[in-house]
Amino acid sequence: MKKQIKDFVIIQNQRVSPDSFMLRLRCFDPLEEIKPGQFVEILVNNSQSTFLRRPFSIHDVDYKENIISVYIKIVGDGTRQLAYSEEGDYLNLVYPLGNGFEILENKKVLLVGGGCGIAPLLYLSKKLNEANNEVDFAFGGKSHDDIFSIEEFEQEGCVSISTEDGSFGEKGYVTQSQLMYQLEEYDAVYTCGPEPMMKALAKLAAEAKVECYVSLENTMACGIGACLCCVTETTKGNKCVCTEGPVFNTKDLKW
Amino acid sequence: MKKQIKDFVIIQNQRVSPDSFMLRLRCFDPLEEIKPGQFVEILVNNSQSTFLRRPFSIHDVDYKENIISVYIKIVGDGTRQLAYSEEGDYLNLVYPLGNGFEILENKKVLLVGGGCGIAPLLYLSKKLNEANNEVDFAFGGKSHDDIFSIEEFEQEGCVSISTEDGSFGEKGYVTQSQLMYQLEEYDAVYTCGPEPMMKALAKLAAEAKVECYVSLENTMACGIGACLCCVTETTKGNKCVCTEGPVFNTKDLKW
Amino acid sequence: MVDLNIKIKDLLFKNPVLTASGTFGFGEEFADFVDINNLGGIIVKGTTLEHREGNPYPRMAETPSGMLNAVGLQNKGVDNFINDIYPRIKHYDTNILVNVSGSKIEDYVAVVEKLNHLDKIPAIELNISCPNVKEGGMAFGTSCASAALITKEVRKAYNKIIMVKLSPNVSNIADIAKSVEDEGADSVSLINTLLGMAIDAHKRKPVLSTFTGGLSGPCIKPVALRMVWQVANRVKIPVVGLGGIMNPIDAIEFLLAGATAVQVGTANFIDPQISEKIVQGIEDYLELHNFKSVYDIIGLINREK
Amino acid sequence: MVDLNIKIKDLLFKNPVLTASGTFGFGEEFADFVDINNLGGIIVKGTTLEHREGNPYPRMAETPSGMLNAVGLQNKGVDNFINDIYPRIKHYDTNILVNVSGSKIEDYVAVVEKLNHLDKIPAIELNISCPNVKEGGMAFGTSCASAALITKEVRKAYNKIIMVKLSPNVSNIADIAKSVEDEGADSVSLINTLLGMAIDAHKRKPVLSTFTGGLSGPCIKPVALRMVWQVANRVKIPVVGLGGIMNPIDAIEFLLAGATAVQVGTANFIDPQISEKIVQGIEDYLELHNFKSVYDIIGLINREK
Ligand SMILES: Cc1cc2nc3c(=O)[nH]c(=O)nc-3n(C[C@H](O)[C@H](O)[C@H](O)COP(=O)(O)OP(=O)(O)OC[C@H]3O[C@@H](n4cnc5c(N)ncnc54)[C@H](O)[C@@H]3O)c2cc1C
Ligand SMILES: Cc1cc2nc3c(=O)[nH]c(=O)nc-3n(C[C@H](O)[C@H](O)[C@H](O)COP(=O)(O)OP(=O)(O)OC[C@H]3O[C@@H](n4cnc5c(N)ncnc54)[C@H](O)[C@@H]3O)c2cc1C
Ligand SMILES: Cc1cc2nc3c(=O)[nH]c(=O)nc-3n(C[C@H](O)[C@H](O)[C@H](O)COP(=O)(O)O)c2cc1C
Ligand SMILES: Cc1cc2nc3c(=O)[nH]c(=O)nc-3n(C[C@H](O)[C@H](O)[C@H](O)COP(=O)(O)O)c2cc1C
Ligand code: FES
Ligand code: FES
Repeated sequence: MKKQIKDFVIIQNQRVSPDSFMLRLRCFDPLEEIKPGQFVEILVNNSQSTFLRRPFSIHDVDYKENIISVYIKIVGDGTRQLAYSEEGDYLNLVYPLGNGFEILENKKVLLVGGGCGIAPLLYLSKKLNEANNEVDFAFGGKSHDDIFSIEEFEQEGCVSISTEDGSFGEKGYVTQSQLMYQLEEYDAVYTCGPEPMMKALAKLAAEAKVECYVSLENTMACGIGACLCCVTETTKGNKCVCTEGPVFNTKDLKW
Repeated sequence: MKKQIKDFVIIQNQRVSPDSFMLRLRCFDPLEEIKPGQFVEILVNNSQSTFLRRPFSIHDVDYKENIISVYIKIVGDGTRQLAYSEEGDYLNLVYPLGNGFEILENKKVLLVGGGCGIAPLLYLSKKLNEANNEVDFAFGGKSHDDIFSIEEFEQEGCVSISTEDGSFGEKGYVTQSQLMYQLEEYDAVYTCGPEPMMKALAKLAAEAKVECYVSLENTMACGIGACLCCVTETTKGNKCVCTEGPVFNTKDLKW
Repeated sequence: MVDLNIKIKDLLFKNPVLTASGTFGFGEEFADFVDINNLGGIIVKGTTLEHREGNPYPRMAETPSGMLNAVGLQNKGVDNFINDIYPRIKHYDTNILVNVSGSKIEDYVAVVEKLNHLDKIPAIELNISCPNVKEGGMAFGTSCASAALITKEVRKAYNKIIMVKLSPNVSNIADIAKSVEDEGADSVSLINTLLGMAIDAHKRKPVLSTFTGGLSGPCIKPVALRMVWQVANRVKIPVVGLGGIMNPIDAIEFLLAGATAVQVGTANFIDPQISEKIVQGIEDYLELHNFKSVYDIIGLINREK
Repeated sequence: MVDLNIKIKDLLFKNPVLTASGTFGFGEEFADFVDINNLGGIIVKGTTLEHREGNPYPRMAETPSGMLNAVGLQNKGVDNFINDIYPRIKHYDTNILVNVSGSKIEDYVAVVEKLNHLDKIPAIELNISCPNVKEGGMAFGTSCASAALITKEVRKAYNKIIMVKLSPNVSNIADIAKSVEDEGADSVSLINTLLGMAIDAHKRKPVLSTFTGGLSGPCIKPVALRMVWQVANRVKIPVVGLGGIMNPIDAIEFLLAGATAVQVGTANFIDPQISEKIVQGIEDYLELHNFKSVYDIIGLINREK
């Protein structure tokens, strides 16, 4: 699909936890096919300190209603200002960006998400199920507040949860959870979350000889491969996370 | 009264015309005495291009309810953003600023306002009436849209109106209106509006040998006499409009 | 009908809007958003003799009304440009300029010698102002003598249009502009980024891997306008102005200050369609105010003084 | 309890927060908003030998995240300061510094000779960086030789603390800092404003009566931080950092970059209470992160490199 720049209208802004919310954004034109793992760059209106667009993963896509869902955690001025946006407001998006996840077929896969890294995994799991894979989820967060859309995820596969404070699921890091001892059972692991989590998981996956796809969240200026600000080191030199990623096979990364 | 910095709550934001609105702002503490002609500096939230505070005249004061009214014409990003503000929002004000108008006693005075320069004349007229003056008003604007609060003004004195397009009152500039031929009848003229209007009026008043007080609207950075950006040339050198004005007797100005 | 054409020496630009090096890739990155053929020109990413990996991540910091970058001239080298990229982009019906960078004068010369032969590259932009590399880069652009010397050597080796891109990190940019004009530069473009730094107070570390980086965006516009005005009043060759242009009005300010053309940089990141919108906006402005040609407003603030 | 004290030579400041010259009047203008006695110091408006009217209105233009001013050293002269203002402000329990400006070295010397005798003025800030006057001003601050010369002459005439305020409109600010250090400056403060310009595209005229003016506010913070870091790594005398400090975190960034103290300028216009809030914010930060003294974070980004 060609990259687009378009105004979307907010049809829902729902608080998910004290510091996160879900935006449902409707496009006026029919949405063309979006790949799981792709992201959008949102222009933040009316924030004095926010100059650049802000990148967010596509959480879910509803082609019938032309709706994209985006989960946003409030971490600074840009996300705070977006949190104030109201139903009926317009947001300007550049999308769909990035390569997206590779969709295997007829495999058993584990999707591991940490914090807002859980976001891209819903639409991914739907596409994986369509391609006849067996999907399991392992989610981690600091507390219950970081875990969201569980009902939707449970329709796509079996979900296990870890939280650092034990307020939901197992207590501890997701990379220390039960599932990590059975990685060999999977054909591939897909993950998105904080870098330390992804690095730990990449190591476990390598030990278990399982393919591991990670979605990186390097800071970006342009999101379309023009500025070369978002690079990550790979075995083939620096690559742009915004166009040659955000998804990489960990064996290509210099981790 | 000491200068203050305080949050006010918006209790009303009323459209007056397609490009102007009236804000009624309530202070949580009792308002101390404000002089007519004084102004406030409002911090504009959430406007990317507005860095400095914006000065506005005090249109009216309600000491019982602790309410200040401010009339705002939309001319740029700062005023546009303020126009979006809603009842219940807070605005941060530095106030009351400037010297204010001198209040004569037992005199006959003419108050001439052009466009948003009409704003400070309501509270001024109330104070003049309290001091037993006879007050007449002459207002000018491009069109009917520029004239506001007429009912309130009519309670304070006799109002005559000129508009450039003739959509309200006499057609033409206020400085060409009937009243200008009778300036000798007044002991003083008080005026606020576009500089060309005030200069023309100052000339007429000088010819008629009537005291003329003008309220200037030089661009400001600080509003409290610290930056020396807002100066006007006077017979005694450059003076700060924000502290030594905004009101000047025209005989002191190098006009 | 308004005449948007401008000329640098004998090179015609269909309008005065170019895209700034390092902010527009090779044009291709924007093909989904802009009709490249409607631009006055594009200036491709800084190109060096050899392949370069640039600086380590993080390379970017957002700042008030701007950003810092420390990309450090990541590029695949001039041969890759000639063999891989040029064939893909040469069909564009606009002027394609190559931004030439390096650490040593010999390297610059070697690069321009290779570019001489490319039919569809009518001009180079000589980057003597990159603040993000250890050697060369900005160093050439901060003294009159070194700026003159490199211009002289490149002039000998390159027979098409040379635009020299000046550094704003200097005491007197007009003197430097004059010294490159004297050595045969056909145009100067300014400004490159201001050297800046960002610090993360929570981590107590610099944000960029290189500590310092180049500041761009609207925050630098006042400095850029001032320098363009100073330089335009000093040299006779056309001045190309840039720095913080976000919309048509900003671009017009540069023309009024004395620039013959403008470049749009960081703004492309925020609105990938902005370069084309600026062409349109300039046309609209000229029409609205009854100017016949871009040249009618170039340097107008001086003439009306 | 956190120790907020800092020292410049033998002069103690109760905390590292001063207010910048030209942005805080004589302190009195802020008396309704701030308890002046809680500040580390105040630096009063640029003072010259003779009374000056400054530049014509308009003197101010708002810019992205900042402003330009072209006040041009309007002040009533040093005698008026000594006779009228000093008696009114000398009771403040904080360090009052006079910012000294002029067109000729003799004038600077004449001013400081008069200030020598004022008990409650323990230091001067030597302004060799004002971009808004035709003669002198910034010219002194843009070459090592002239900066050294003026420092040397003033040093002979003034026997208390000299802080030299540096111009950012130079190629190498660290060299200039070094040359004033070598001539006996006790401290350097930086940065003064960047020279900029604003144009009104609708009127097709410059906004300022003087065309150019000095840029201040958050837009210049990245440049200021970079320069403070460069200078702090070059000189041994304490560096006072300023440029776009709007809140405690900004101030802490300057300390981390190597500044021993900071000045708050344009921010005073937007929040007249901000200087005192920054004192409090620095204290809170140090406490939160278990630092005992301001000195624990000065230059920390280098130490953790
Ligand atoms: C491809 C991609 C997909 C993303 N998807 C999501 C998503 O689905 N939901 C979501 O909530 N967030 C997502 N993010 C992160 C999101 O973009 C940032 O949280 C957001 O830009 C912060 O903006 P702000 O203005 O609120 O914070 P800022 O004020 O810009 O920053 C606040 C703090 O967060 C840090 N920070 C900001 N951006 C990043 C980053 N990219 N990596 C690490 N630290 C950062 C800053 O250093 C600062 O300390 C994604 C990022 C990328 C690159
Ligand atoms: C003492 C004082 C009292 C004022 N009282 C009122 C009032 O009661 N109601 C009201 O609507 N306005 C009043 N103004 C004017 C008001 O402050 C400006 O209209 C406002 O600051 C514009 O902000 P902005 O961000 O919308 O426009 P900007 O984007 O800042 O400016 C838009 C355009 O207006 C011009 N402009 C802005 N400010 C001024 C100015 N002060 N003088 C001339 N041109 C200017 C700019 O040059 C620009 O062309 C007053 C100004 C002063 C100094
Ligand atoms: C990410 C980035 C990369 C850049 N790379 C180059 C470059 O390779 N060569 C060059 O001459 N200028 C480079 N620049 C500078 C821009 O071309 C331009 O001079 C500067 O950004 C100021 O303009 P702006 O404010 O419109 O962006 C780069 C700027 C940015 C932001
Ligand atoms: C209106 C105004 C007047 C100034 N006057 C002086 C002055 O008289 N002497 C001086 O050394 N600096 C003067 N400055 C510069 C400031 O002291 C300071 O160096 C500069 O504004 C950068 O800091 P800031 O971004 O925090 O404002 C002035 C700045 C402004 C905005
Ligand atoms: S964000 Fe610009 S290249 Fe990736
Ligand atoms: S606005 Fe600063 S002195 Fe008047």
